[in-house]
Amino acid sequence: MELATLNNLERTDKPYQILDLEGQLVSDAPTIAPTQLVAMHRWMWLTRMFSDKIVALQRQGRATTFGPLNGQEASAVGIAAPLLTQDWLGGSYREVGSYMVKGIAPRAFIHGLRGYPLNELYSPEAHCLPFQIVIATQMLHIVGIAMAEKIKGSDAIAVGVCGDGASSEGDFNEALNFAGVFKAPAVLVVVNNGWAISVPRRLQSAAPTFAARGVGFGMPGVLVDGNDVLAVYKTMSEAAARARAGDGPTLVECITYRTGAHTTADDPTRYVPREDVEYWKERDPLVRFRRYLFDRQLLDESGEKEMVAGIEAEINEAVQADEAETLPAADAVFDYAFQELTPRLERQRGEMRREIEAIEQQRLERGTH
Amino acid sequence: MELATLNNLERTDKPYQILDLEGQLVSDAPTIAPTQLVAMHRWMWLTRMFSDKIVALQRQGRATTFGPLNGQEASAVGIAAPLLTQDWLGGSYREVGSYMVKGIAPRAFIHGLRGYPLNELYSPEAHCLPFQIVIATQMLHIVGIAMAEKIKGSDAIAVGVCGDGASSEGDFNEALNFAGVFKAPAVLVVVNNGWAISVPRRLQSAAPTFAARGVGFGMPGVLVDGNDVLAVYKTMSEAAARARAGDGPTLVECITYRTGAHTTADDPTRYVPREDVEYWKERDPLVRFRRYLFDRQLLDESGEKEMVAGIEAEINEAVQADEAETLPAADAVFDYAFQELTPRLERQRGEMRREIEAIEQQRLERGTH
Amino acid sequence: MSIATAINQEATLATAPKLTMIEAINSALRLEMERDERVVMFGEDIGSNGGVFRVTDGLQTRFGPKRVFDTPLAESGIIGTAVGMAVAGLRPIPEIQFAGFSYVAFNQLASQAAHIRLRSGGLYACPMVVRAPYGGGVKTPEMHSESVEGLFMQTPGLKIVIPSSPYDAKGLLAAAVADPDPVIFLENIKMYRSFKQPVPTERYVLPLGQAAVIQEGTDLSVFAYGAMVKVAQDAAKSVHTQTGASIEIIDLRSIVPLDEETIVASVTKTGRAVVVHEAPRMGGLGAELVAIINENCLYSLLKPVLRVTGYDIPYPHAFLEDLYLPTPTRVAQAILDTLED
Amino acid sequence: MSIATAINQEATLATAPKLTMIEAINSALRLEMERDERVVMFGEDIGSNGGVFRVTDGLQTRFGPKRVFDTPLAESGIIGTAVGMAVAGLRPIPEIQFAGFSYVAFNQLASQAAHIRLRSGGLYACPMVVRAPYGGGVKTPEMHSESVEGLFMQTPGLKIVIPSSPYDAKGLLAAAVADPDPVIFLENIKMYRSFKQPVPTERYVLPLGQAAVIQEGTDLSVFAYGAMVKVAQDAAKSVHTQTGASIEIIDLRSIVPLDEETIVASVTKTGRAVVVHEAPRMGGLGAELVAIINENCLYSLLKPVLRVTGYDIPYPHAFLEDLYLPTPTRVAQAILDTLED
Ligand SMILES: Cc1ncc(C[n+]2csc(CCOP(=O)(O)OP(=O)(O)O)c2C)c(N)n1
Ligand SMILES: Cc1ncc(C[n+]2csc(CCOP(=O)(O)OP(=O)(O)O)c2C)c(N)n1
Ligand SMILES: [Mg+2]
Ligand SMILES: [Mg+2]
Repeated sequence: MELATLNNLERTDKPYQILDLEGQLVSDAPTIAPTQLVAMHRWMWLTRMFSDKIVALQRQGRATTFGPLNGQEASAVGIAAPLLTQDWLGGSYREVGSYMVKGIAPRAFIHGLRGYPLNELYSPEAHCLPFQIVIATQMLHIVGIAMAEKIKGSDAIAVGVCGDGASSEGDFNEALNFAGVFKAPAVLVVVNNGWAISVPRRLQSAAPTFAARGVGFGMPGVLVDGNDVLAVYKTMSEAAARARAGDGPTLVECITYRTGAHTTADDPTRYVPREDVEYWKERDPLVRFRRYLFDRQLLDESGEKEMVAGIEAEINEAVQADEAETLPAADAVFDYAFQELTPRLERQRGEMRREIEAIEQQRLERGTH
Repeated sequence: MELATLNNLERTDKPYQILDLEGQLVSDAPTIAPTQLVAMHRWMWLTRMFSDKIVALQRQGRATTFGPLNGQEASAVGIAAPLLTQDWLGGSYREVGSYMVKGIAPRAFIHGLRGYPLNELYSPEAHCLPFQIVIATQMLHIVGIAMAEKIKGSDAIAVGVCGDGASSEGDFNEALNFAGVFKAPAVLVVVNNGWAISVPRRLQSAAPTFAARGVGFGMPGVLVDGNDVLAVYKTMSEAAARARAGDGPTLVECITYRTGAHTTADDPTRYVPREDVEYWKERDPLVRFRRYLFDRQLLDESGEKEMVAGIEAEINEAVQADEAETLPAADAVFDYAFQELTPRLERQRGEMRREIEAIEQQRLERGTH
Repeated sequence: MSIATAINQEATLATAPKLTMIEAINSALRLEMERDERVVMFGEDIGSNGGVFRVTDGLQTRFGPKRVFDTPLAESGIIGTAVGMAVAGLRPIPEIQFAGFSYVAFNQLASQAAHIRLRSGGLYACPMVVRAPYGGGVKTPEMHSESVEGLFMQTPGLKIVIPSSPYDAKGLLAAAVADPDPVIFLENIKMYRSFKQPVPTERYVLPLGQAAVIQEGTDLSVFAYGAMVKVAQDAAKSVHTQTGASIEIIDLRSIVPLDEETIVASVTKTGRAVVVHEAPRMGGLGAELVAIINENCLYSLLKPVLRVTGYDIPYPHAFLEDLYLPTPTRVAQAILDTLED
Repeated sequence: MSIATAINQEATLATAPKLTMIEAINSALRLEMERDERVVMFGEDIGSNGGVFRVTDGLQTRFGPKRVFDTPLAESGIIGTAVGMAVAGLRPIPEIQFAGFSYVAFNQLASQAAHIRLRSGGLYACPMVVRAPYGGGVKTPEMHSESVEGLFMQTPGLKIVIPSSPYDAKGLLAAAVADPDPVIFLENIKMYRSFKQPVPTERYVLPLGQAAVIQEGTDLSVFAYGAMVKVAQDAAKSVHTQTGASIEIIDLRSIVPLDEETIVASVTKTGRAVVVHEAPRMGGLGAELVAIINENCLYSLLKPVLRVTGYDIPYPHAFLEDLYLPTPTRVAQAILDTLED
């Protein structure tokens, strides 16, 4: 059980692996109940199928810009699966999979991705910070949350997740530094998927790994194979345990690959080398984990088919339910500035309502509708 | 000549030293001409005496807030002495000593410290970026300059200097990262003087050294005894040579101590432990280097007295000359927004001139003056 | 202080100790920390040093380093972690050592603290008070004198409060801490110790968004806040002596929310107005005030509203700042110009 | 385009190729890089990807990765290194991928690029052009639609240019690159490909600080810039059809310096004005315009100047942005209100 030691949390040279490409054990597997293992596989499928669905909706004008999740499912699930309900999670738009594992319903995302404000479906009990668009800023929020939980004396920890590109922002480094100085119960994760839109990983840092950043901020840095869900799970479990025990933060780098476009607005053929696509195809995280589960008879082909069909139904229902919902009125935008509208904003809301009425009037006059 | 190797540039455990507290050699001395060695001692004295003078002027209301330089003279001189004329230097308000070595006349600082805009005395040929007040921002400028020199194909390098506190800012880390990624011909120096105003070094980073930050950005980090002018000189020479050869940036940490107040507005007795003062008194950089020079008969007591008297005269003359100068008119403030005044600013300058006249008028009416 | 409050507080004030603004703010912070465990304070040098202006003096000793602590030198880190703490249920009061350094934390303030409610569809809020000294006239180095209210009023989601007296500072700070949304609380450096005023020992709240009529008048309205209130008073006195004009002075106290009713009522009555602030003129609060007056009382307006402000240039060097800042002379001249027929 | 320029360019324009704003900016960048070796360009995804909007398409191939390159994802780093390059004698053109992310680089822009001249007593300057797409209406995620001109006009030392057509974009960009001071060049996202216009192949310069009279009129002046020029035109057309009113439309083109002469002349003539922008109202350019009008042509003013702007709330979610932004309907209503006696 080499991994259980702190030493292991300092590997910065070679990514830690539990399953090789054939799904064979190369290190000790963590102790996970069989149902949980199958659940992890299902979450990976959910992540991929959800992503494909939103991309399809976006093409039909039924969703806004979306960043596909494909290729990163093992990191997504491995990061979130070991966390407790009270633990906080804060990531970027790419962490939809992790958030679903943590308890946010697919429909909550569908609603948001349709371009509307989050609603109560986005369960606060899941302790997931709404996604961050301004790259890396959430890392500081997560460290602040971890500091708060420590001040409050709770046993919750906080996990921040960002991309390789995000590691270049000042806020990422300040987050590592605050976490180190205040020994915050936090785990900070870089999901290194090789790209920040079109900018390759090598342009983000001259260091061989992002995990190596840890030492300069007084914390261990761990490099893990991000397409090996068991390796990510085990690393996160140990880092979380370390944080929970009051031993401070850990930096984790998951090496994975974004096999799709950056977002629905991106054309990766302009910059992704062909070889990459081939190389990473062989490293598909679902294929690897399926082999592991099949080998152990925890799942079989028909079981997986059923699983996939179930997910498809679940997602479709969520889309239908959300699209059937009455949408917020245009002037709902005034609900999110302050808890109570200021007199000025009351007047401005009136101004908008006047326009809404004018448009309605025009419509009636034109006899349309 | 252990230090000449790259390995040496990776020491992050124990500060590199050439002279021990008694001024005895503990590593090989760098090759420096005797006159240059004496000049270095004079620069250290100039740094200290200049600082004392400004503090005195400030007490008399003849200078604005000033951050004393005492205790850090070896770092100041060792950082700048190995640089060539074409090399750039950018530091904080605490780098007055380095800038004087690099070629900025004491009077240029006196003028600035009296609260006036820099004037032509601040020689552009010295290639010194005007001091930075917003902590750490100059580190990015220096890296930009280094990138520019590389793009232009010149052989100039750029040296950025900041404090231990500055290392916590996002900009410091972004500067390291850009320097690493673009293999900029830069040397980035943290002058760790133990304090950021009242905040002790241990609250700036959980890592044992700031030099350890280098590895996470793909560059060597060197820890050096910042009160040993030869050690700083030699480290900087090698880092500069490395940069000039196209081998990329180096991070240098000089361990020193601010023996005075943070600034003339600060009361260090509120937070500095007594033991510190004792401990660092023994490590006075001038005492150590004086012993070295005296031992080698490069200087003697009377020679040093003469040196000190010369410096005193030089500083006093500079103060007198500057105080005798005609000062800029109040509306000179309009000279620094843009190269050419916009029509709006022309009008505003007129507005200010109207006030200047009104004040003059009042004065005449009151019969004062 | 509003007239109603003044009456309520009259008795208390008679026996209240006289405090500087620094002492009044210290007292407010102490009371907030005593009554609400969730309140925590942090920033650069606020612990053992008690802040570079001693505003937090003694608070770390009183409440311990868990609730009052120094941070690494990183403003984005200070505000970013404060945002996290607020979301996690604390009531952080981060300090930015000088308001000009809020530029370094600009994103965490303007796109994060200000957007938590928006981004979460109202599921999360970000109640926090960012304290920051601001303002010129004390010969500081670069970026120590900047007025930043003009910036943050362009990034909606943040409230902005600027007291002009020890009494107001204490009451407004209590309101800011109780507010469910992020508040930027700007403390004028020059006023920190410039005068003392009776300030009740106990907690009291002055609601945000209410301007104070400092002096009633019928001929012209002067709008100011922070250190400019005193400048306006001095100017008004000299004009009154010279011309006998009756000048109304209004201390805005809160920039967001802005007490537009009081502004409009005053100009509707006087028909003439001057607005004074330290911040640059272009797009400053003065511009907004003129726009509000234009929209609501154009037909009462007898003369153009004049703006006496910092000029549209970078804040100048220490020994050249005096005439950059509005002086009583310049404000008096503007008042005289505006009074002319 | 001003009338004088129009005459000069008439011949060329007849044969000029029709370009989108993206193509016009790309052409300007190419010409600047060809004529001046000191010009370098960098930012996120501007290299092989040609920018997320393809504005820099082909430039890395043409000028090599030494002069056109991708950077790490760090806006403060991008602007901070650009400042250094400018001081060292280059002419950097950094790109901020979306103007809202300038918040992350706010300090490097507002206290560094803007202050190099001040801090060095004029010994150093900071000639650089910060390009950034801005503006709403295309259903982007958070912080992709922000208008930032209202912020940077409060931090003196920066020029701000906002073109409203391909022709203007090319000529103004040439002027910005030649300018000895830092310029923020804001490119409206919605207009990037919305229409084509004849744009001469060769280099030409449109001076900064000159507004363009898009349409002359005598009854009311509408001031706008960027995408709002088209909104103003649509609104004016509908009002004209309805009422026959003669409406003048002025495209400001440059926020700093601002062409106050043209503004004042127009309102002195028409006596009525409406100003339109996407940015929040409070302290936005609209406020400044009203203040300028108030100071210079109050006695010509027949009605309050109305501001049609983004509201004072955080920029809303994608599917709720339509009525946040000024629409032709809202602008027309404001024009009608202002025309009423
Ligand atoms: C501060 C900021 N700058 C730029 C962008 C535009 N942008 C969106 S995603 C992205 C790349 C992010 O790369 P990475 O952090 O590796 O995450 P990934 O998309 O690969 O998951 C960029 C540059 C942004 N959203 N925020
Ligand atoms: C961005 C910013 N934040 C805060 C300050 C106020 N301040 C001035 S000096 C200083 C401490 C700097 O410490 P360090 O970097 O170690 O340099 P030293 O003064 O020790 O040389 C602080 C906090 C500042 N000038 N800039
Ligand atoms: Mg990535
Ligand atoms: Mg220090």
